[in-house]
Amino acid sequence: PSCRPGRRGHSLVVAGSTSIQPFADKWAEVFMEKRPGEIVDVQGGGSSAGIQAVGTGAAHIGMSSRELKDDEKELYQIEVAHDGLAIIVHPRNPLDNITIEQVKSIFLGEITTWESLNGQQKAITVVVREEGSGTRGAFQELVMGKSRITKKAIVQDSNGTVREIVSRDPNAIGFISLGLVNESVKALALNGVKPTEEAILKKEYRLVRPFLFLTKEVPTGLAKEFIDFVLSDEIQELILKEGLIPVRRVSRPEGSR
Amino acid sequence: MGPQLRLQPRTEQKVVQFLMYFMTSLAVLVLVFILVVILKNGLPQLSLEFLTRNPADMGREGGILSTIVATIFLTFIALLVATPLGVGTAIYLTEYTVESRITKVIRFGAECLAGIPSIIFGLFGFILFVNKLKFGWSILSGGLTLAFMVLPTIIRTSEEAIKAVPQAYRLVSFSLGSTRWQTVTRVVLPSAIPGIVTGVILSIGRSIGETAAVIFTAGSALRMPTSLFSSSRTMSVHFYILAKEGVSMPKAYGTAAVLVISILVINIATYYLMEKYIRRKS
Amino acid sequence: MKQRGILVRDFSHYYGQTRSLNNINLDVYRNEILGIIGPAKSGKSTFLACLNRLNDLIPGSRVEGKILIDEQDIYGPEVDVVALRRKLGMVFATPVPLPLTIYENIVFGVRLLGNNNRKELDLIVQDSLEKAGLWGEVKDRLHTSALKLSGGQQQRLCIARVLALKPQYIMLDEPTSGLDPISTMKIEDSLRALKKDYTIILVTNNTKQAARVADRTAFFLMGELVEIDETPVVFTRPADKRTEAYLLGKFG
Amino acid sequence: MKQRGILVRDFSHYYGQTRSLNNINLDVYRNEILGIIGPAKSGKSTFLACLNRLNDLIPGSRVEGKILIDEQDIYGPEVDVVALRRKLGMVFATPVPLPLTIYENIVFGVRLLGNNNRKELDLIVQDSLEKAGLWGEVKDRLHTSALKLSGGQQQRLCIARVLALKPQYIMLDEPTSGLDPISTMKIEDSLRALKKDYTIILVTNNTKQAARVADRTAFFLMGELVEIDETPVVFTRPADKRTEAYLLGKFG
Amino acid sequence: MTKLEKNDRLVRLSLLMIALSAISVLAIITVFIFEQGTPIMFRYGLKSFLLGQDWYPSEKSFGLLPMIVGSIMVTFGALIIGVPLGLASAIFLTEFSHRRLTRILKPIIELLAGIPSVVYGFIGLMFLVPFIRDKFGGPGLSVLAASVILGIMILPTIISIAIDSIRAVPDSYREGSIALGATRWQTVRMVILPAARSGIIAGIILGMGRAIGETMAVIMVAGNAADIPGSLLAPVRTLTSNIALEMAYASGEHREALFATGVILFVIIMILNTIANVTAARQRKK
Ligand SMILES: Nc1ncnc2c1ncn2[C@@H]1O[C@H](COP(=O)(O)OP(=O)(O)OP(=O)(O)O)[C@@H](O)[C@H]1O
Ligand SMILES: Nc1ncnc2c1ncn2[C@@H]1O[C@H](COP(=O)(O)OP(=O)(O)OP(=O)(O)O)[C@@H](O)[C@H]1O
Ligand SMILES: [Mg+2]
Ligand SMILES: [Mg+2]
Repeated sequence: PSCRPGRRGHSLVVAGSTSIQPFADKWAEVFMEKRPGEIVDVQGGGSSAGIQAVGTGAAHIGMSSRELKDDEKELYQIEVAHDGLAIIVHPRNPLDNITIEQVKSIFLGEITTWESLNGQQKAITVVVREEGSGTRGAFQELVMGKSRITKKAIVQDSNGTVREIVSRDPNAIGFISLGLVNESVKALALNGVKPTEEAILKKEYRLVRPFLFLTKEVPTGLAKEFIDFVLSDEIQELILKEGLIPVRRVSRPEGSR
Repeated sequence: MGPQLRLQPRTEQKVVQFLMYFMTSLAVLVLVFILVVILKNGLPQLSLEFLTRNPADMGREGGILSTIVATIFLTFIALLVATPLGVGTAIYLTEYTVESRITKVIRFGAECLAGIPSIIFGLFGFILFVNKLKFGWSILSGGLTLAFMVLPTIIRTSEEAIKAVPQAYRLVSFSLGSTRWQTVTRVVLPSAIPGIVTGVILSIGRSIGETAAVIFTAGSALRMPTSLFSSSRTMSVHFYILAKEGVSMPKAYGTAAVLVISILVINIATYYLMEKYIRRKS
Repeated sequence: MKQRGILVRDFSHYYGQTRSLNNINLDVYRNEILGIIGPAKSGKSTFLACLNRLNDLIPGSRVEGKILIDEQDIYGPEVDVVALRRKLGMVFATPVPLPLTIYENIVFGVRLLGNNNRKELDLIVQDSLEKAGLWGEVKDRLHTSALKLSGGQQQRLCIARVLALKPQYIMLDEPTSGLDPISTMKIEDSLRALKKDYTIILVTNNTKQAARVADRTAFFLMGELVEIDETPVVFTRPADKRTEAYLLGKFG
Repeated sequence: MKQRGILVRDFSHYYGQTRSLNNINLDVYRNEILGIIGPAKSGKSTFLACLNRLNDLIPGSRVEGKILIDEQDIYGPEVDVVALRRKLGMVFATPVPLPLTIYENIVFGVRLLGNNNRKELDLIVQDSLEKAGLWGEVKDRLHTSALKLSGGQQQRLCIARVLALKPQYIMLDEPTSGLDPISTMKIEDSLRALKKDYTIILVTNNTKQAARVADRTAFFLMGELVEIDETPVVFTRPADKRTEAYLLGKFG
Repeated sequence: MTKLEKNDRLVRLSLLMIALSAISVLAIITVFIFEQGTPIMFRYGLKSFLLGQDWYPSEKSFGLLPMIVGSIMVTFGALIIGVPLGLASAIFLTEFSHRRLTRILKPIIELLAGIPSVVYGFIGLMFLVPFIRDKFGGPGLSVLAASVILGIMILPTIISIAIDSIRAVPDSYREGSIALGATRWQTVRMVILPAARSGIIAGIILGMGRAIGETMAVIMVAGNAADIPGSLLAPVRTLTSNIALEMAYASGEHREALFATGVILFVIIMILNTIANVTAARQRKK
């Protein structure tokens, strides 16, 4: 999927963050099923590209997975979901809390054993997502900044696989979307804050980024309908199922991943 | 080994024989182990429901019907395209030409194609079918990619089957006044059919088991395919995702068992055919 | 003098670089049995393959000189090779029934022409099998596999299959090698009977067989035609030392 | 009467269900050449394979009865098969040089025993090649591939290779089929010369060859030993009709 | 020329067209992979691709050396495990085993060639990786795990090709050698193996190709760290896993770099194929 100029007319062009794109694709698909005749055209390009596209009118809705900078703030922003990151370890790992600096050192490859963290003289198995994935992008942005994740890290191409590996290796540490944490792994508290929905909504847990929809004006017409649709119970529930944190509380279904 | 250390030939023979026996057993045991693990854990998961219901909740619940359907569609398209091409090529190489630069090039092409890793086929199918021809991630893209992948298998087995037809049959047929095409259709192909079928069946097995090439061309959407252009998840891809992401081990084993059993049935059928028609002849 | 059916003139044959027939000159008369004898690899089979152009099938096969059959240059540009092969029926050393029924083996060549008239085919089958002396033995199992026949029966089936084509010439390549005495006799008898309707070329590695059935005998050695003459002459007063040595079993 | 080297008693051989040798009884005397003649598939090669137990290699091969060689029951439990095969050197119908040099072909069997003494090997090579009548032709290219020799030379190489083993018996299976007259003669000459040191069994499809070189001749037909006697007797006054028919070329 | 012969010409021509399909498929694949993969290689310089050690596509750093080394390491490891086992099995099954045993074992081995690679990977993940982690330390996902799994996966390839080439040695050699008093093993060692050598080598090279090209099983057990492994127990990433791992989200130059990985893989495989073809042809000529 490449970046084509937005088509006018009946189709609604949504463009921006590649992290949101796969989800937005899904939402658009469901939307178009419900509203035959309407076309929602979702494109990637990255958050900055999305912000720019709304500014120039190339897209009706922009998608950003980062907070807007000051000079971008004249756009209307709608939070549609949160993407939280949990730092996970094996359930038997005695460690419960970690600081963001420690996380950074571990993923930089500076701390290589558990000794300073939980007293065990075991080598740390660092597990990360692959280059290009939104989860890794978020982690890079929120934790690592400009520093590189260590080359020695084990790389897996899905959150499920990262969780699976951490759940099997007592010495492993990794990060996954918060929504995917289950009893097979332990999510660490960060600087003393447990990664709960509450903490996130209260902005106490720091490894979280918003999924924003942006418009130039107050949304109207098809754009408004689509945004409302995304904020509806149906889609917010879907959001939860897909590992994101909905902006509106809906009852959490059993066995969600 | 110096001459002093030399073993008696008969002792040496005994030692070597034992070593070989040991290593062969090891090889066979490892392979059998895999089979046993899959079947032992997978068979209890199998039920009519498992085979006739669609996966639910990312595969955690329900069965694998849609992945079976997708696998069948994909394989069918692959064979529909590859069989005529492969058999035609084999007929050309064996019956319609003498060894020449062209045959060498064609054969080299087939051999190389056979050696190309499936991931490369995946990349190629992704660029050509998914992107350039705009078939998207779909049954069609996946099927065509697989067709290219199994083409060399079909060429090679058909060629072997055709070559195994005794030359005397051809001489007799020609001496009774048939043209080449008559010889091919009335004498050679009927005798070679079991071998050709063998190649086709082997290709079915390969198509069913393929993951890397399929995941990039047919996608991994977990839903029942509705048209040639639906993105769909085959059994292998489904198993890969279930197993790797630890979605559900029981379902993973169940899927693996279906996968392995179908491939075993297919290979046993092939073996039986070869035993019955080809090896018996020679 | 008898009419000539086949004229071979200055004829050579090559498999790639190696020459397998060297400057052969001989005639075949109509309604005779021409015996061809010679040790292994002397070019006997190659010679037959040149007559019905079966050697076309072998890569690298090449000819020089001329062969005229019924006044037609068979290596000429306008030759209908398929028709030529029908005219010169060929029976191979090892009997090769096609993997079909007895009946289908015999009508194989007829069907190729598009004749599928059941009545006609039935007639052809019976007629050919009778001429090959096999009718009595197989008439009740025409529709069973030909592969189940004994070696001798298979060879007679092959002869019948050739007769079904209504050829003018019949070429047999060591047709009785490996057969038992009785089968051998039956086939030799058939050949003598067929002589009045066909011209027969019989390649044999059994010199005594040539002596028994051939009108004239040709002796091939290492791709050369050493001599050809009336059979009694070749066997009692051979013109060439090598013929004599071969007939005495000095080699071969 | 001459000493007996090999005694075959009530011996039968089967390939799976089919019997290929049926109740054979014969003796081989020391230092004689025993000729074995018979049409194709009559069991001649099988008989030789039974003598040196090469038939062990064929799945489904089975024997009944006894063969004693130098008073040892070769199918007995204590037999050293490898030693047996060294004692009975075997030359095959198609010459099969191993894909090695001439020299290495000849010393192949010697090296197997662990003898790698260069001087001894050189002597053995020269001696064997001389006995096989090949020394003169190849002495300058002992270290070139044996596959480049002509057919006749290859066959003599195979004989030399067997001689290098210092066997007591030499068995030859149609050693001159497909060879030219000269090579045939050379090999027949060698055989006559070798007789004084070895006991020779010569299977041949050329009856005249048996007549020329064999002291006694055995006639095999369809797995049976039809008759065995002094060569002149078999050829002039055969005891059995079938022998006579075969010698007259009635079949085969 | 008769009508039938004219038809035959037509048939020949159409069959030739079809026969060219195989070669044209190869050509199309080559063109597309190169078209997608080579521009970026030249933009950043071949050297930085082949010898660069850092793979951080988001920072425009595309060093493939760790993957190249990784592919070589696991392939070599696979050969160390697969070749002795495979050859021994092939020799045993053709020359030593009882015929009835061969008739049971050979089909089993052939059947297992059909088991999908994901299943091998899964078994590796479930049994081999924990075993290595517990017994030898490290994450378990490692060069060792990948080598063992690949070694097992190439067994059927090596065994069947070796069996074919051993069977292709004329029986007359076998008889000749045995008749000269050689034991079975002497015959194998001195006559059969030398005669079958090129075929066996071709089989090994094909097995090598299979190991280098294998993707899914390797992804599952290798750990995929884009770093040159310091030990057998360290995780490793191969060329194939590099592609499969990152293809899903890659765009722009990142995707081009993955195609460049494909180009390198393709070139390696073609070289191996050619060598295998040439050696196999040599055997056939004999
Ligand atoms: N297909 C072939 N390719 C190359 N050379 C061949 C081929 N067929 C026969 N030859 C060679 O041509 C020569 C004549 O062989 P041909 O088969 O005609 O002899 P023959 O007299 O029929 O022998 P036989 O009694 O063994 O049947 C031989 O040297 C043989 O090796
Ligand atoms: N390996 C085998 N397996 C099964 N049957 C065999 C085998 N070898 C030979 N036979 C059969 O055993 C019988 C005797 O064959 P053998 O080769 O001993 O005959 P021969 O007299 O040497 O014939 P030729 O003159 O053709 O060499 C034949 O009926 C043959 O078909
Ligand atoms: Mg011939
Ligand atoms: Mg024989």
